[in-house]
Amino acid sequence: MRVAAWLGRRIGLLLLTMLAVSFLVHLALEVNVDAVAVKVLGQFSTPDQRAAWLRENGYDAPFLLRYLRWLGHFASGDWGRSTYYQEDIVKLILPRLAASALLAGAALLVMVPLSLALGIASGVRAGSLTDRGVSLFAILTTSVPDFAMAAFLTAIFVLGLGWLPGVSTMAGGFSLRELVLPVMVLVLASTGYLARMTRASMIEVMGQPYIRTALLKGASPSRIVFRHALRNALLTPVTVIMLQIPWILSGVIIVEVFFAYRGFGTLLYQAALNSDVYLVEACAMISVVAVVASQLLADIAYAALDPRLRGK
Amino acid sequence: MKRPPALVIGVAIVALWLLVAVFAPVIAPHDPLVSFKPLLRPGAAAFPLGTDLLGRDILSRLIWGARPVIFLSLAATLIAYIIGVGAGLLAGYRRGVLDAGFSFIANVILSFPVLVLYLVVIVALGPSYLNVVIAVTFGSAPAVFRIVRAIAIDIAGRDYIAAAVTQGEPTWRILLIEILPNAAPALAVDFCLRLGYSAIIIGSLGFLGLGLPPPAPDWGGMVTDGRALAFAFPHLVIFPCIAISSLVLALSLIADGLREARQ
Amino acid sequence: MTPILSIRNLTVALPKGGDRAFAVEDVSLDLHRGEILCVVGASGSGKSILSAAVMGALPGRLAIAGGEIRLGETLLTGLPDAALRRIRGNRIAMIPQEPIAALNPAMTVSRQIEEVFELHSDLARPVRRARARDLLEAMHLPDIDRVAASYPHQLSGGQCQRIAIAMGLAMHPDVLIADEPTTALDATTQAQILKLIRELKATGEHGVLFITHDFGVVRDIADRIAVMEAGRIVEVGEAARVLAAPQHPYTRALLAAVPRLEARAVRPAAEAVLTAKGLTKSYGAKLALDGVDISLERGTTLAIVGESGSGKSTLARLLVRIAEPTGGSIDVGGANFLASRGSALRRSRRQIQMIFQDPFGALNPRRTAGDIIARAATLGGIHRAEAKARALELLALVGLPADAYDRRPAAFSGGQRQRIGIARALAMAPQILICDESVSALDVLVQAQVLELLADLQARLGIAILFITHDLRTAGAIADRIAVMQHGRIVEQGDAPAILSTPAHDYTRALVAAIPGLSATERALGPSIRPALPPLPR
Amino acid sequence: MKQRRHVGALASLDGGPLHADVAGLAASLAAGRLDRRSFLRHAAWLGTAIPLGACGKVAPPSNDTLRFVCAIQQIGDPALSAWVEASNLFRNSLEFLTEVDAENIVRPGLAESWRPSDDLKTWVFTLRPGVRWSNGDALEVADIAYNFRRWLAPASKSVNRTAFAAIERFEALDDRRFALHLSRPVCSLAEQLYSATCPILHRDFDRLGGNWPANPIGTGPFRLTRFEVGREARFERREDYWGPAPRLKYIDYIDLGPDVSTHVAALAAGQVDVLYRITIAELDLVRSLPQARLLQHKAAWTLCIRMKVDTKPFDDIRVRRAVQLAADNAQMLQLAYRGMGEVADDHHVAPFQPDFGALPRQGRDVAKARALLAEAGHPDGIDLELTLGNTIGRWEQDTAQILQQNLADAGIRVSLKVLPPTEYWSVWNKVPFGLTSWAHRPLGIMTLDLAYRSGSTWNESGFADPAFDALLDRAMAIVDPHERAPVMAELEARLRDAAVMVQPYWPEKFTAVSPRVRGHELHPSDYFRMDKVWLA
Repeated sequence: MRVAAWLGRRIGLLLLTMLAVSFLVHLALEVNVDAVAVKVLGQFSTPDQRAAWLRENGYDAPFLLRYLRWLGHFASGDWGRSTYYQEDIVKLILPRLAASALLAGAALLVMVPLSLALGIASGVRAGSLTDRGVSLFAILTTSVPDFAMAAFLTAIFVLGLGWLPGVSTMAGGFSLRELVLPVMVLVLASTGYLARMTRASMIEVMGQPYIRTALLKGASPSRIVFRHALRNALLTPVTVIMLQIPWILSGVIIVEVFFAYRGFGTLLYQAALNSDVYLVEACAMISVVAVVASQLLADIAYAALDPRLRGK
Repeated sequence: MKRPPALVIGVAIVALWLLVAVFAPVIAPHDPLVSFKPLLRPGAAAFPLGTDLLGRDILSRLIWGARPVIFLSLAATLIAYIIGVGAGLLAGYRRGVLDAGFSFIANVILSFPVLVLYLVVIVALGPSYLNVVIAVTFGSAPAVFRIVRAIAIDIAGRDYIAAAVTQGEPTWRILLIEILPNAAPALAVDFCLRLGYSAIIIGSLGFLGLGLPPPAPDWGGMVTDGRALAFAFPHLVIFPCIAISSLVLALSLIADGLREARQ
Repeated sequence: MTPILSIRNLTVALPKGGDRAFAVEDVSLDLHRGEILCVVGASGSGKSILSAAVMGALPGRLAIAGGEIRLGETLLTGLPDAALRRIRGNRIAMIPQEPIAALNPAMTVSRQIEEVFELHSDLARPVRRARARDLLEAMHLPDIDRVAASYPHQLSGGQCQRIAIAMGLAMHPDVLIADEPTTALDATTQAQILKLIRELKATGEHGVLFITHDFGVVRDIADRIAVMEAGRIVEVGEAARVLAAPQHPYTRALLAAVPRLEARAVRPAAEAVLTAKGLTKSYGAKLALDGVDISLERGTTLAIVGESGSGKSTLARLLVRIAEPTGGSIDVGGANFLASRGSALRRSRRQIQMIFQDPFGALNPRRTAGDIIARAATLGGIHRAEAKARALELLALVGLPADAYDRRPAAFSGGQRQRIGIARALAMAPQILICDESVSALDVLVQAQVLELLADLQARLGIAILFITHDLRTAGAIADRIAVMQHGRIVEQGDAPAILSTPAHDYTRALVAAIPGLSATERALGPSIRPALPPLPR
Repeated sequence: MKQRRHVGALASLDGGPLHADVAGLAASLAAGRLDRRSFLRHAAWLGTAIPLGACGKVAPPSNDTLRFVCAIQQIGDPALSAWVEASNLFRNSLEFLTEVDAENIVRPGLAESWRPSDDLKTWVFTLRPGVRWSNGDALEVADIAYNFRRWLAPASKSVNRTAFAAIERFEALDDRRFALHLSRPVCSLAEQLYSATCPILHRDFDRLGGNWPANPIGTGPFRLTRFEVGREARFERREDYWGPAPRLKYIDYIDLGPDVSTHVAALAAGQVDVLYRITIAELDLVRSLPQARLLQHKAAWTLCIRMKVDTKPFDDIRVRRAVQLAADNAQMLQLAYRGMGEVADDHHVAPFQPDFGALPRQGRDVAKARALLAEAGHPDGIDLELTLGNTIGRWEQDTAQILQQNLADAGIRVSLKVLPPTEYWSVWNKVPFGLTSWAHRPLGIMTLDLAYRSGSTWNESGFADPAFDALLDRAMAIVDPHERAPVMAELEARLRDAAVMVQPYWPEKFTAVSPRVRGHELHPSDYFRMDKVWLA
């Protein structure tokens, strides 16, 4: 019951956030009615054309009413039509989302074990050579912007060594080889940060009295790390991984644009470039859902891992 | 206080870039907007880092390019800090409805993936210097708010704050004199990281073609401009990449050094 | 009889740059089966390092620089880690200081006990579980099945300490090392744990190395006493002898600092400067304070005594208006304190000041001592130009040198910081001082000094003191009147001598009985327990 | 002697006598005033059959799929199409009355022959027999009539309305023949019928919704089976095609976004076979890649940095002249296009176009530009905003940046407004100061007619000059390019003196294909016929 109430409250908050987000996005993109018309009709369209277009599309109604109307449509699954792609947005977005989920999922699949392993290895022995190495790796990789990383890797692996394909359009269906570079960029961009988080968490946990208790019980170092420290040390990274999702999503946009990967990121980018207002709105809403849902998942994961929070 | 080497190196690099940015007109050997001879490789005496496709001196463009990157990220970060620190201190100390309201707004903004937020802001406002600053500020302020709020909540529970209350200290003094200085070390770390992060974002916007309009020498834009030629003329991409990475790296080093020095 | 544990000339080096070269220097001790050896000393005297050395688990940067430790026939010093691991938790076990923190939050307590068998025996899993359950039973824990399946956070500190002891006893160790095992516990719980340890000793199976700073506890359980100062043993001997006729001046000072359980002469009643009526505070559904009435008279001391969670700190915070009560009234100097706002409130606040428990958290680390005190003086109505002079005066009053003015809190010891806190409070020239556990975080010797300072100030300035403490002995030493709190209510209040000698309420009686070292006679306290440990798994 | 023999061997497409003007052309050829290629091109205009060159080895039809990187734009009504890229898609399914090969020689398309009258004002076309639409209908004169009707209707938004403004009447002669009656002579009519906007649509096109990708009926060798704007399009071989079977089974058009370096990377990785075009920026990269073959040719395509003559401040010719005089065309070519092309002279006719009329070059004169500006009331210089969209590559932006430097010398401060490519095309003929890329046209006169005739749909500068229009009409009636040249020179001079644009240079054109690709000929207009392409 308590869990249900907690979950209910969280989901309520999620919906409220979504509502606020939709209002903000709508406000940002559509409060200036004339600008909407200009974006759709081109900035050198005549005032008459704009007025006619606005009338036809119900823009003579007050902002709040338009917002509610849009919200109603959105909630009922009618997300409008993309002005750029000339297609129903729902139909347009779903395969793109799947493609991006694949990319982000693959990146997480590599990134999570790698960063946890690095973080643990360096956190167990703070100050060791491994630790310094990992720290250096982390600080270097997190300092290189995604696009620069992508450029470097392309130069090396595509143009230099010729090992990997330089674009990831998946034109001929799914291709693992095409996934390698985008995933590599995402992994390199985030692993360092996650590893550092894991390391900090590990160091903190290794200083806890119960680790000493385990030591004094006669437990071996490996047992101390894996049985006693790990689960407690994972609390922070797991949350951080979930909270990394918005960050990864941002990286996904850059990487998708760079490698022409046909995912959600390029869709949003094209929509933004071409002022496809409805599509931008839909994409923004979806990315916010992804973020908020990941936060919810983070909470759930945290509760699942930490018995202290269970049943409270 | 012992100075960690990371801090020293970081400060040195950042100071160097700051000097470069401030004294760009004096240092830059050429006008960054004037074409000379195209695609010279690095090494020529007049153009030590070579020239770009349009024959502009890369060194001068890097030097001038330090300005927008540093000043825009600095401006954006500072404004974000003013907003975030003010709201965070108040919310964390006062709690209650104010806190709930601020926190909700921060949550809403933070539920946008950063780049999505910037795209929406830039789409709504169009790309320009000012709008880049607005976009980055808009994204950073809630994050700063969250950090400051957490610190303020923590410090507000300390006994010395209770002592100040029992002495009848006015709220603004409690916020600015009792709480803020204690949050400063953590904020200094975050400030450096955020500054670097803003630089990355400004570069990324440039990469996406949403940054500064040409022909402004902007590091991200230089990378994009040179990308197609990078295979034959790697210097077009490598130098701006090194510039932005070194700046961000230096800021991370400072953050790291500060963190280390604090422990 | 050969000792079960023998320490010879043990020296543990500190890393360079410390305040001394050795954490433990040339220490020699013997421990026999069926004996409790108390190692007593102030914090930083090296007693915890000593116990860590015995366990072969010194913190990373420390190393044994000389001497040897022998467990029966086994030479522990120089033993490889794998061999030490077979001894730790098996032949030597540790009872930790903070029981809740010492248990893994992500494991059920049963699993944590079973792990000892897993490490040191070949018992099958169901057997291990049964053994763990037996151990819990032997520790007289209620509702064994629930407890066994619980996570540490679901249990109380006392329960966790019993579990930690059960874990230590699982393999019937030769030596039990108890490192301040009761410091973090309430008085009544402490009494129960001490009793348990005494009974363990009585089995004659184990030798107990008991580390503490509290002579009350020592008096209760020690067979022999070793006094440590700055890494050295300054005195060792039979408990009775050391307690009755301490040889070393340091031992004598320590003993003298323990407040005797006797009330001071009660000062005559005066007019009330602080009156609270029906004070109530609730946090949501939880009632932290439930209709508390108190009255504090000019120039006198009222002690509020209670265990953690009794609501005494909440009371303190309400009285100085750091928190607002849900109901009730507070009168300060005849004015309704709760009703005042703005500048009136600021004026009223000057009359009632607080001294906090934690000397480390009560001073803003970024400001100098002088700045802190001078600012308080300014707020107290003194002109800014004279504030510095006043601050220097106050520093002298609390016994700090003038050069303390420009130093930040980090440069001071706990006792000195507490003095700065007192000076800060006095800078506002209050009529009332609220002391919330103001000495409990200090070492015994320092505790005595600070209490003395407070009494002295009271005598000179005529301040009324509300003294909040968990320690009846301290209350007795300082208070004219005592109020006993439990579950957010005052269960009994009256003149200090009466409360201490003839407690009327059951809870007060239990508190009095739980005072360690009160007498050697057994007190009727819970069921008599005789640990019936499960057999050795060999 | 040799030439004469050739002329003697020529025949007309319909088997009738050669057009009267062919003799005149032959005389010019004999006199050396005309080269052989020019002669053949012009003879072809007049309905002369030109023998095909020797054909190389031709592969049999296979099941191969060719992957072609190309922007996939909205098509809708092909007659309205402004994009050559889009036309390259529908050219696989839709055919034209005539075809112009890579040598710029007009050849029969859906019309197997045509015969202009001696005054070039009446043209009779004969349709090829046995052509069937992909829906099974036979190609009829009614189809052609339908197309001309919709092109020329008063409400037509098609650029064809301007291009064929001379056509007064369409006349169906019998079930295979029709005649076009012109108000004035147009010698290049047959060649113009291969413009990107002239595909022959099925007579029911409008009745079926007027959206070609939704109902992709065509007579061509391939059938559209998938079409997603901004993503991909697929064409499949029509086994019932009337002509020689195409070698490829499928052609996949893939939109990889505007970034050409991404395209090159895809080619390098073997993910695609043909790139639509590469820009100057990728040249070195492609040369270094073993997985890529560079194709290179000269074409009359260019950038026009044009000013709208009816918008402030460009309504003042002194401002426009100042801009033109301050521009350094040679430097723009040198820096923005790395010298790979020819300097142009601000009149949009290339020296290598056959009808070029030689004109003394106009030099750069910054002092004069300044003086003109001051005279126009801008003694302290002037601030302008140049809008561009990088529609064919970032070198548009690069060129604009050099122009920006050039103009700064004369006190003209230009700020650049870079729009996304698609967004630029929605404003290209509206912005006061814009940089537009213009595709190749075989003849200079075609470009002038399209872009600078008063009121023409594509007249982005708003230039209007009746005298210019009259000269255009005159030039179009002259078949012999040698005789046309002086008129052209006059046109060019008028246009340049009106200072409607800076037209800096004629860039060379590049693309890259996989070494496996055979038979892919670069067409100067970028009009690709894919049915002769195969993979080795």
